[in-house]
Formats: sequence, structure tokens, C-alpha cells
Amino acid sequence: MQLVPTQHYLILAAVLFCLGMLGVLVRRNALVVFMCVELMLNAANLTFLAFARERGDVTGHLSAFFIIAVAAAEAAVGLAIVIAVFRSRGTVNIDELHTMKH
Amino acid sequence: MIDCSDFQSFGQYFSTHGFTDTVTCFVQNPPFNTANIGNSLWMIIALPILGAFFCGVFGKFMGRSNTHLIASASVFGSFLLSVMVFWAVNPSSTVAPNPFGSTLRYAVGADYGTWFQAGDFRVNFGLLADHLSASMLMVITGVGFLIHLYSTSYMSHDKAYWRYFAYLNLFVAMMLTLVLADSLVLLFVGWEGVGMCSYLLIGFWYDDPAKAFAGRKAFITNRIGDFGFLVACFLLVLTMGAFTLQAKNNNFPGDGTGSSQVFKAGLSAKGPLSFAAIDAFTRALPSKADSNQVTLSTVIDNGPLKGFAYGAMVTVILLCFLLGAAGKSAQFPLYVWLPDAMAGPTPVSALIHAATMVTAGIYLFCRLSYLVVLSPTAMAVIAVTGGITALLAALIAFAQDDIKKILAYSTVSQLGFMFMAIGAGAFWAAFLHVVTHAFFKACLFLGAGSVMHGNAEETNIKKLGGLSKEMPVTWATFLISTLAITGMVPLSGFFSKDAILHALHTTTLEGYEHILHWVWYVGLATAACTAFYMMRLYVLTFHGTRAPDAKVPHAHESDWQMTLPLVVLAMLAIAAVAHGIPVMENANREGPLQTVMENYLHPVFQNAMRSIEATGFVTVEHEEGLPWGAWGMAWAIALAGGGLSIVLYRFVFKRDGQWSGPAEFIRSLAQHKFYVDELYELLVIRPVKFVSFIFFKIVDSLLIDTVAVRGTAWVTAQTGAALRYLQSGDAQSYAAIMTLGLMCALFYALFKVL
Amino acid sequence: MSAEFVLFWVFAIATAMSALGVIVTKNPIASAMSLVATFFFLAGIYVLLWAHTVAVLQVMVYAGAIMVLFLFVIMLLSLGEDTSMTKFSPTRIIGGVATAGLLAALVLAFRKLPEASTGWAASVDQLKAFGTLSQLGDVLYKQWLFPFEAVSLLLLVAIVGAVVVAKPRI
Amino acid sequence: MPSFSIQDFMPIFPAAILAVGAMALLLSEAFLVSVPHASASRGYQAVIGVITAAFAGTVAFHNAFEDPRVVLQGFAVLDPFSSFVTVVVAVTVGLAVLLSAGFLKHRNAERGEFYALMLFAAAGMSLLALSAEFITLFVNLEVLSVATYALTAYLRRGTRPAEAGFKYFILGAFSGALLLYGAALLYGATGTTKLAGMAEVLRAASSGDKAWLVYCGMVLVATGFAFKVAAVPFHMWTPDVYEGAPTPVTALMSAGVKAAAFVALIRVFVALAPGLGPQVPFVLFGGLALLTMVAGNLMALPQRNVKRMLAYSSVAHAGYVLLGVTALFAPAAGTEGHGMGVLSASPLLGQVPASAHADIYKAILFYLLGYAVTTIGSFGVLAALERREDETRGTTWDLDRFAGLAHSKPGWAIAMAACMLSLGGIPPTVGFMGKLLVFRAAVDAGLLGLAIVGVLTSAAAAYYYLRVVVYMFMRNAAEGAAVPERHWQTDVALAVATAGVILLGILPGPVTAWLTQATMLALR
Repeated sequence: MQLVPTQHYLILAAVLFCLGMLGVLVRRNALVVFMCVELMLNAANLTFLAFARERGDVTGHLSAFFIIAVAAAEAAVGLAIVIAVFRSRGTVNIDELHTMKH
Repeated sequence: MIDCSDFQSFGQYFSTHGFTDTVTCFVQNPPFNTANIGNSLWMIIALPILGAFFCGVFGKFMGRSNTHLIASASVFGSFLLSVMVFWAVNPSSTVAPNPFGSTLRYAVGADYGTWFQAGDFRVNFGLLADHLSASMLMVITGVGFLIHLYSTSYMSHDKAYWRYFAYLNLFVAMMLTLVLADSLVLLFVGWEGVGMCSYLLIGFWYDDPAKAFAGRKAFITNRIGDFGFLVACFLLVLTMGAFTLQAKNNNFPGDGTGSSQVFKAGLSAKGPLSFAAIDAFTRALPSKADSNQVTLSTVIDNGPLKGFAYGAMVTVILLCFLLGAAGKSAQFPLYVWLPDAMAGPTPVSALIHAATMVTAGIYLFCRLSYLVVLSPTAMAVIAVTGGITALLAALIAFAQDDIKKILAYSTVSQLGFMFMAIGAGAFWAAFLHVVTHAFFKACLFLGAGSVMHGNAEETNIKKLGGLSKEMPVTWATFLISTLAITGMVPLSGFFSKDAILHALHTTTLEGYEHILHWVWYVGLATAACTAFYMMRLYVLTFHGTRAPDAKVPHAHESDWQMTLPLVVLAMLAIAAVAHGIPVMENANREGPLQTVMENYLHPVFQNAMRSIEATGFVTVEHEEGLPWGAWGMAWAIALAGGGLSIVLYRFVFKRDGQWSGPAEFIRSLAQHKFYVDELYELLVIRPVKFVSFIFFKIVDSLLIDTVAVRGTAWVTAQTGAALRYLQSGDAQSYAAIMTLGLMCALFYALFKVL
Repeated sequence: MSAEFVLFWVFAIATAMSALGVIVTKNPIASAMSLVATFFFLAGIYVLLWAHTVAVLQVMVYAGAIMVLFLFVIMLLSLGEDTSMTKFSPTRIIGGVATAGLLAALVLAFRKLPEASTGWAASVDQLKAFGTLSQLGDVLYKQWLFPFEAVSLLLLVAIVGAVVVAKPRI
Repeated sequence: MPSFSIQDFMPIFPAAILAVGAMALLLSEAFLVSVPHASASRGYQAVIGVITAAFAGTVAFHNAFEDPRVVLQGFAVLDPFSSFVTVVVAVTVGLAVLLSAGFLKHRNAERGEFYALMLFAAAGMSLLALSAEFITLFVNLEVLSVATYALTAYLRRGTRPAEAGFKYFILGAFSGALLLYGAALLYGATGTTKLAGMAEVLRAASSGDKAWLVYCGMVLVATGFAFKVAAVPFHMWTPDVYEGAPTPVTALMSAGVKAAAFVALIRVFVALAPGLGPQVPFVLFGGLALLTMVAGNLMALPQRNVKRMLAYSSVAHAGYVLLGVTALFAPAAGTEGHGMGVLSASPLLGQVPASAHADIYKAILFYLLGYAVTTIGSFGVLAALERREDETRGTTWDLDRFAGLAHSKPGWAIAMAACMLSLGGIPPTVGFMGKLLVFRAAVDAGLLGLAIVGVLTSAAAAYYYLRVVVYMFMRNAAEGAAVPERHWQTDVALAVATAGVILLGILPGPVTAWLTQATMLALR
């Protein structure tokens, strides 16, 4: 059986990762920025799983488990912080958050 | 050689032997057990620290007199202990522990165990007192106590007197640490500590922005020096480490001074930065090229310094130390902080900026004498630096009218003399000048303080005058000290300065044959200048008529607390002459007579002297008999400079610049346009002022103020501002810069793998 | 071309497009929905990679739980209105260029990898057992005990943290 | 069937104690809140926190003398390094809890959750220091990060805390994703996520085609760590977050997080080094160290805001530790890759000797301890001086606030002066000792140029540290300046920190001797 080469998956992951990174750098809305970080985490997951299949090693699968759990924990605290920012500022636009600089 | 075996007490021995022998034996037989005194060395430092603690913490609540009592008593306690130590290091039976095999005689020491250790790099908390440090101890605690006593009156009106005494005690403790340290690390602790205290005391009256700038200047120049010091230490550790690996058996001759095992055992017991280790290193590193030994010209074959010769490294290390010493001891071009440091209280200037802290650089080179003599290049640089400093400062002193500023520049100038002596390998002469200078310069500063105290803080000498009758004690002591610094014959300054000039005249450095000769001329010129401006200061302050724009119509003499230190210091300035007369037989059993100081310090510098003989880097021509000719010339020069000054300022000028005369005849000549005054002004004062003004502009204003102080401030501020621009507060910019950093690192890494 | 290839390309293109949707759509809700779609398509990719268990978790936890939380917050803060990209600035350009460089480097790196194979599987049973819940559970509880406990600590901390931060007043 | 013995759980005992203490605080908060007037007397929380920290520290101290070994199926190591960092963390968190007591009381914001989160963060630091597998390491990193995110945004005063929390969170999550992606690539290259396994694979195989993967993964992981330790140019979050966070939290972050992250970084890179060219980690860390030392100090120079100044100083100090890390990877002169031979037998993986590196490890660990004590002391004084009225204006940390402190609060002024001298590396403080050991280790490794830059920058740094001292001792307070409140907890914490700064500076012998013994244990 002809398998799809691992490289294909890896390049897809790299594309996802870089799209996420670009989103972090250019989007204004804090929530969207946060979503882009999730995208990057998923790229890492995909990479783990691709290598896991190549080697027949479930370490990659377990890593993906843990990454999903970490993402959930981050989401809980992150969203709470976004709410706190909104409460104090009335906005979640990232380029308006620069009380502290220099 | 005097036999003291039957000495029991002074009186008993005096009845049967002569006076000199009795004194010698008395000094060599302390009436207490010298064996364990090393274990008490820490108390000398601990006492002033305790004093500082009590004054600083409880001073506000204890009241004035209790604070004075604690501060002075702690220094006096240290002084008594120092006397005991001084006495204890004299019997030849005194031996300090030294794990490097050789015997360290005439020294007491104590090693309180490991301070810290990292692998083979070990630093012990060790104290050591030999003849050099014991003499320094006496100067620091003795002069320190007198200045404490003086300050009780001088600072009596100040609100923060408790803080002042706490700082002063702390300074004494730090200076004692510097002197007693037996390793460069502990010495550095004292080195930084005295700088810190000096910084605190310069800024003691801190309301004035100009004084704040002075503090910053002192700070930056001293940091440059500290940087040099630390780099020198690192290089020294590396060089010694490389040597330990590379050394051959022949480097450790079997004459009882040790084998390579003993050397390594000593290194692991004391650490590479202890003075004993550096001494052992220099003894094992001969200069003559020899294929069976590692020598100065051998190239290092391991470690980070691979490829450099040992001799080159020694030179670089010494130049780094010179940078450090120049910062602390106010040498060209880092001298500029010292005159500005006069912003502090006058007793502080006397103690820190004349007698003790500024001599730390000379002390350092004396300590490392065995290292210094291994590099004629470094010695030449040291001598030239000293020469430039001495002449430049003397020229600038011409143009000053502020009594403390003149004294400050004269201190810089005298420190330059001491560096010249180091450069000529005459360590004892440098140290003799340290001691005598400590006495007469402290006396001058305290006298200046007394003058200011009695004249409503007036510092401009053109607005003083005629004080000799109103302030008789101050006048007499000031006169003695002035004569001492100008180099009049029966006073100590003459002998110490002449010892330096003599050494310059008779010494030749290999490869730099004429340098010391030129420095000698500079020294002679400086001596003449010194005599001139010091007499000018003295005459304008104490003679003539009181200036019309003086602040108070009549000056008053100061309290006994202030005059007693003056008298004692003036007497010391006279008595120190005993050190400078060549009456002792040569410690090497041959050669001309030695001065008391040279003979006394012989155990400290004997290794350096042995190296000088072995290497041939330094040649000294010995003269038979006493150097009458040189003495005469030095004396004549001082007399000429001082005399010219007296004549001009006492008899020719009046202080308002109009000219008067001792006789109506001259006055009438003048009125007939016989413009001697203007001629003198045009020919002498103007050029000198101009030259010093140029130097002042170039070195002080341009080089230090503009380039070093403002320039570094400007560059760092600009760079800081540029970096702050990036710190825009925008999280996405931060992420972008992180990504950029990531990409650079990635490209570098992938470039490596290609 | 086998069915696997077809499915891969379908899912890969769909994933990439919906991921692009996350960063180009102006409305946060649209972004969130694009992200949900991405997660679903990714789950498909995971199935292709024989990671069925992870695919299920992906749909349940990621698309189900986490994204609902996101949508909930968007609604709570009434952030439904459109927001554009951030203002143009040099640092954005730098970031974009750096990202492109990163992608190029990664793609280059992956192209140098040797071809994949399933040579590790000795038997069909082994292939069938790969990535099943029982195999994962076995490894998880017998070997990955420490990280598992650490994750429990992490979740506790996250709960406490979220409660503390979301409180209106302290 | 693998089994776990009690010995396996030895290393995680301190973290478990911290977590249990935190849970006890949470429960007490839940139950005591219903008791009337309980909120008026909330002094007990800090006491519980300190006792927990002391207990954890004691256990960690005991652990340091255990034989080093890999435990928990290779997911954790018990070695003196992790134990030492746990001791540092315990000291840090104990002092930070004490500082928080007065700080929160002053703001009427005392809650058990705050202390619980601090203890959780400490548990995360301790676990991070002993993780020996990438996913475990990442999870533990997140434990401490999530706790510190929440702590940063804890206060509701003005806009700063929430903004700081948000910046920290978003950049932290970003860097966490980078780290994770790097870990995935490394997993692809080696087939395992355990550090020891990775080292083995990398050493055995000439990586060939996988080299690209290893390099990409390594750089991404390095970026993630560089963010956590605040190395330039990944430091940008530091000043903003440090300024906005409640000051005791800042102290915990700058001391504890940094120490734990550095040990994890060293652990990871010692494992990866066999797969990299000899020059690569050396150049990367050398570059980071250089940039960090220079830029950190330059940016601190013009700061009048003391809290931001300390934040930049924290960046600069990361540079000095990075100098030590660089020394670890420095190839010996002339022989390319010489250092790798030593590294391949590293103590951090529970394997055989690397005595050449013992000094460097010791210097780094001592530096981390010294910096932790000093930074707690300096942020402690800052916390004590803060006035909540000025917080929204951002002037509460201005240099002028320190004017005349020597008169109004001599004890605090002395504590601050000692800490400033220590940060500036001036003897006789612990900062001087730490710098001496690190510079000396760097010089020995042949990094003469970097060491000179280090000496030069620390000489320049003394300027802005001593400026604070000058303000305290030589300026008079402005008219009508309010006298800050005192709390005994703050005074105790400051006294302990100052005593540490000075005693460790004068007598570092016991600690270095202990470290020597501990490293010897690891190197056997």
C-alpha cells in the first residue's frame, strides 16, 4: 500500500504553524490572536502524530493528549484574563494595550 | 650585627650598651608573646567596623560626645593593636605560615580558612602583616585617629555628625582590610570599600548639583580603574594556570624553596590570587632563556591565552593593574576626580584624599613588586605616567586660588612622584614618600581646614592673609609642613623626594635606556614648581596684610582638638626624617649604606631585588659614600623655587595685583613705568597659566568631562533611547522581534549544517 | 492514486483554507467558526495518520469544549463587530518576513527527510493495535504516570487561576 | 509490568508538599469565609505558606544528598541540581509569601487563592527543574506559567495588572507553542521525547538527513527557554509584566522562574549537544549572553522607574547566567568539538563524570541562589514603599520615592543598599561572589572576551544601582511625603534577605562547599 509520505503532513503542519504565527503578529482582536496560538499548538500536534505513524511509536499520540489538556488549561486562564482586560479597559484590541512602555 | 641575646629591659641594657644598640634591641624584643598575634589581626579590622555599626545605628540616640568617644576609641584601639603588630613583625624569628615552601620572615599572618572555592580556584580568608603592611597600619590608624580627634571639633556643628563618624570608621576598616589582605580578592574588597566610603563622604554635603557632578566623575573614573583591576586578576589566574600545566622540573630548583609538588600543593591550599602564590610564581619563572625551563619568553601552550609569551602577559597584567592604580591613586589621565573630591569635609580630604586611600595604588605595586620587576616595559610606562602626572598637576596648581584645590593638585603631583619611583624599581623610596607625604599633607589639609574654620569657610587665598599672628599654631605647623613638601633640608620631604630623584638618576631600564633620565628631568622641574606654588600658598595665606574683602575681620585660632593633631603631625613630618638618612649597613652585606626605610623594608622587597639581579632588566649604579652632590642640587632647586615665590609674593606684589615695594625707591621706579610686575606677569605667570589652562581644557574638560563622563553618558543614553523605542508596549511588536530573533538563530544553525 | 492520497489532499487543502480563514476574516465569530472547521478537518487528517483516539479527542475537547468557551466569551463581551488587522508598522513587516523565512527553512528541512515507511510493523495485528485506546491507556497509566499527575495539577491550577482572575473585585 | 517504588517519588515530594499546602489554603478559604469576622483576621495564610515552603525546602535539602538517578520511568531525575533549585525556590516563595502578607493587607486584598497560586507556581518550578522528558517539562512549565499568569492579573487596581497579565499570557503561550513545535521536531529526529534517550540516539547516529530537523527543533526550543529566562531579544515582555504585576509576584517571577528555567534549559541542551556541531550551542548562547548583558544594562541605565529598572536588571542578570551556560558549551581552544567529549558524559542525565564542568555548574547555581535572595530583598523594599494611591499614575516607583529613606526608614534603606550593592557586584555581597565565580568559570573556559564584556557592563551597571543608594542616603525627602506603613512580615522577610545577601557574600564557603559535595555526588 502506498502511504502518503510523512513529509506531506509535516509541510501541512509547518503551513499551519506559520499561519498561526502570522495571525499572532497581525490580528488586532486579542481573542483571535489567542485562537491563532491554538492553531500553532495544533500544528505541533500534527507533527507529533505524523512522526508517530512513521515510527509506530505511541509517544506522539500521548504527547498530543497532553497538549490538548494543556491547551484547555491555557484557554481557561487566558479567557479569564481577556475578560479582566475587557473589564478594566472596555476593549480587547491588542494595539490599545500600551499603558506600560519604554 | 648587634647581639641582643642578653636584652631584658630597656634600662638594664642601656646601662651597659650604647643608645642605638639599646633602641635596636628594644625594637627587636617586644615585651609580649609574638607567636599568636597573627590570630588577633582580624580585631584590627573588626574594631572600626563595630564603631561604624554603633555610630550608624545608635548614633542618633547616643548624643554627640558618646558618638565621638566610640568612633575615636575604636580607631585608637586599632592603633594600639597596630603598634603591637608593628612591634611583633620586627624580631627575625617571626615567621608567617607559607605553604609554598619558602620562609616568610618578619611577618605575621593568619589564615581563617576557605572563603570560597570552585575547583582549583580557591580563595582563603587570610590576613598578613609584614613590614610594609605594618607600617601602613600605623599610618592609617595613627593619622586616622588624629583626624577623628580633629573632626570632633570640626564637625561639631553638623547635624549628621553620627553619619559622618560612621562613614569615617567604615572607611578606616576598609582601608585596613585593603592593607592586611593576603590575597588580591580580599584586597579588592577593601579597594571597593574605600571607594564606596569616599563616594559617600565626598557627597556628604550633597545639596549642590556641581558636587553631584563631582561625585559622578569620581565614580566613573574609579569604575574604569576597577575594571582594569578585575581584568588583571583574571589574566593573572589564567597565566598562572597555564604555567602550572606547562612548568618543567627545572622551574623548581631544589634549593628548599619548593618543587612543583610543593607549588601545586600551595596553590590548592592558598589559591592563585594570594600574594604568596604570585610570589612563588614569579620565583619559579626566571627570565633567562633556557630550553629546560619555562621562561618569560616561552610561549604559553595551553588554555585561552595560548600563543602569547609569559613575559607579554606579565606586561599586559601590569598595565591593567596600572589602569586600576591610576583610577584609585589619581594618575594621568584619571586624576581629575581628586580635585573635585574636595567638595567633602576637609578632614575627609586629609584622611582619604591625601594620606591613605589615594596611596592604595602605590601600595598595590609595592605588594606586587616581584611581579613589577619582570616587565621593564610596564615599569617604563609607570614611570612616564607618574612623570606626566607630577608635572601636569604642578602646572595646574599654579593657576589655582582655592586653598584646597592647590593642595589637591599638589597631592596628585606627589602621587606622580611615587609612581616614578615604582617605575624605577625603587619601591622603598615610593613607600617612604607615602609615609612622609601622609604626615605633611594631612597636616597641610588639616591646617587648611583650621584656616577655613577660623575665617568663615573662606577658601580663596587671595582673600586671606596675615594669619600668622592670629592663628599661631596653625601658622607654625603649616610652615613646617610647607617646608617639608618643598624639600627643605632638615625635613622629611627632602629625603623622600630626593630618594626618588636619586633612584631615577641612577637606574636604567633594559630596552628603555633614556626614559628614566628624561623622567628625572621632569622630576627636577616638578620639584621646583612644587616649591614655588606651595610657598605662594603659604605666603598669601599667612603673611602680608589681611585682604580687604576677607569675610571676617579677625580670624580665631581653633580648639585644642584641632590644633593638637596639627602639632603631632608637624612633629611627625620632622621626625620621619629619621627614615630617610642612609645610616644602616646594607642588608645584602655589600654596597653602600642604606636608609633606615630601605633597610627596614628589605625583607618585603628582597624577592624583587633578587629578580632584578637575576634578570638584568634593571641596572642600578651604586655610588660610594653619601650622595652629597645630588642632595645639594635638590636642595638648591627647592630653595630657588621657594625663594622666588617668597620674593615675588612677599615683597614684589600686593595681593590686589597692584604692586608695592619694600622701598619707596622701587615704588617710584614702578611709577616711572618700570613694569616689572607686568613683565613677570607676561613672561612667567601668563605662559604657565596658559599651559596649565590648555592642559586643563584638553585633559579635564575635553578628555574626561566631555568624552569620558558626558560622552559615555551620551552614548548610553542614545543607545538606551533607541532600545526604548523598540519597547513600545505593543505585545505584537514584541512577538515580531522574537520571531526575527528566532529566524536569525535558525538561519545561523542551518548555515552550520549545510 | 489511492484513496488515502485523495483524502489527504482534500483534508489538507480544507485545513489550510480554514486556517487562513481564521486570520483573514474580519469578524471574530467567523474566525472562531473557521477554527472549529480547521479542527474538524484536522481530525480527519489524524484519522489518516491512524490516530483515531486523538481524532476523537480533538473533536470532543477542542472543537467541542474549548471552542464553545471561546464563542461564549465572544458573546459575553459582545465582540461580534468587525475588527480589522492592526495598524501597519515596521515590526509587523519584520514579523511577516521572519515567518516566511521560518516556513521556508522548515519546508527545506522536511524535504531532506528520507521517505516514510511502515517497516516497523511486524504483523497486521500490530498495525491494527496501533493508536487504539487500549494501547494508549496501557502506556499512559503504566509509564506516563508523572506527566499525567502533573496535568492534574495543571488543571487544578488553571481552575483556581481562572476563578481568581475572572472575579470582578478583589 | 513496570512498578514504582517509594524511591521514585522522592524527588517530587517537595512539590507535593507545596501543592498540598496550596490545597489546604484553598479549602480553608472555602470553609472559613462563612465564619463571621474571619475575613478580619487573615494573618494565618502567610504563616501556612511559610511553613509549607520551609517544609518543602527541608525535604529538598535532604534530597540533595541522595544518589543521583533517573526515576519515574525516565520522566524525572533526582540529582543535586534539581534539589538545589527546589531549595532556592522554597526560600524564594517563603520570602515572597511574607512580603505578600503586608502588601495585600494594605490593599485589602488578602485571599487564600493568592497564596495558593504562589505555592502552586513554586511546585511547578520544582517539577520543571527535575523533568527529564519534553512533554513533562512542558506540562510543568505550564503549571508555573498558568499560576504566574493568574497572579500577575490578580489585582483589580487600574489597568496595569490586567494588561501585564494579558501580555505575559499571550507571549507566554506563543513561546510555549514554539517550544512545543521544537519538541515535536526533535521527537521526529530521535523517536523519543525523553532527554536521556535523545542524547543516546544523537550520540550514536551521525544524524545525516535528520540534522536539519535537530537544528530546527533545537532553535525553536531555545527560543522558548530564552523567553522564560528573559534573554535579549526575547526579553521584551519582562519590563512591562514586571511593572504591572503585584510586586511580591514580580519578586517570585524574577527569582524562582528564572532559576527553574535555567536548570531546565541546561538539562535540555546538555542532552541535545551531541547532535549539534560543536560551535553551534556555543555561538547561540554566546550571542544571547552578549546581547543580554549589553542591552539589559543599557536599557536599565536611563530608567527612573525603579521597578522597571529592576526588571531590566533582571534581564541583565540573565545575561551573566547565560555567560556561565556558554562556558558549559565552549569548545576548548584549537580542538574543534573538544568540549563535546566532556558533555557527552553529563551529570545532568545521571551518567558519568564531567568534572571539568563541575565548577561551571557550581558557579551558575550559586549565582542563581545569590540573585534570588538579592532580588527578593530589593523587590521587597519596593513593595513596602508602594502606595496604592499612586498606582494608577505609575509614579509610585519613581526614584524620588527613595529620597531620604535613610532618615525615615533606616532599616529598609540598609536592606535596599545591600541589595543594590549585590546587584552591582560590589563586595562584600553575594552578588560579587556570584559574579566572581561565573566570570572565573567563563575565563577558564576561554571566554575571555565575553568575560571582559561582563566585567565592563557590570562596572557600568553599578551606576544605576548606586543611584538608588545615593537617593536614599543623600537626598532629602520631598515635603509632605507620606510615611509607608510597616508590617512585621515585611520586616522579617527583608531582614532574612539582607542577612542572606551579606552573609553569603562574606561567608559563601558553606554553600560552595555544599555545592561541591553535591556536584561531586552527581559526578561520581
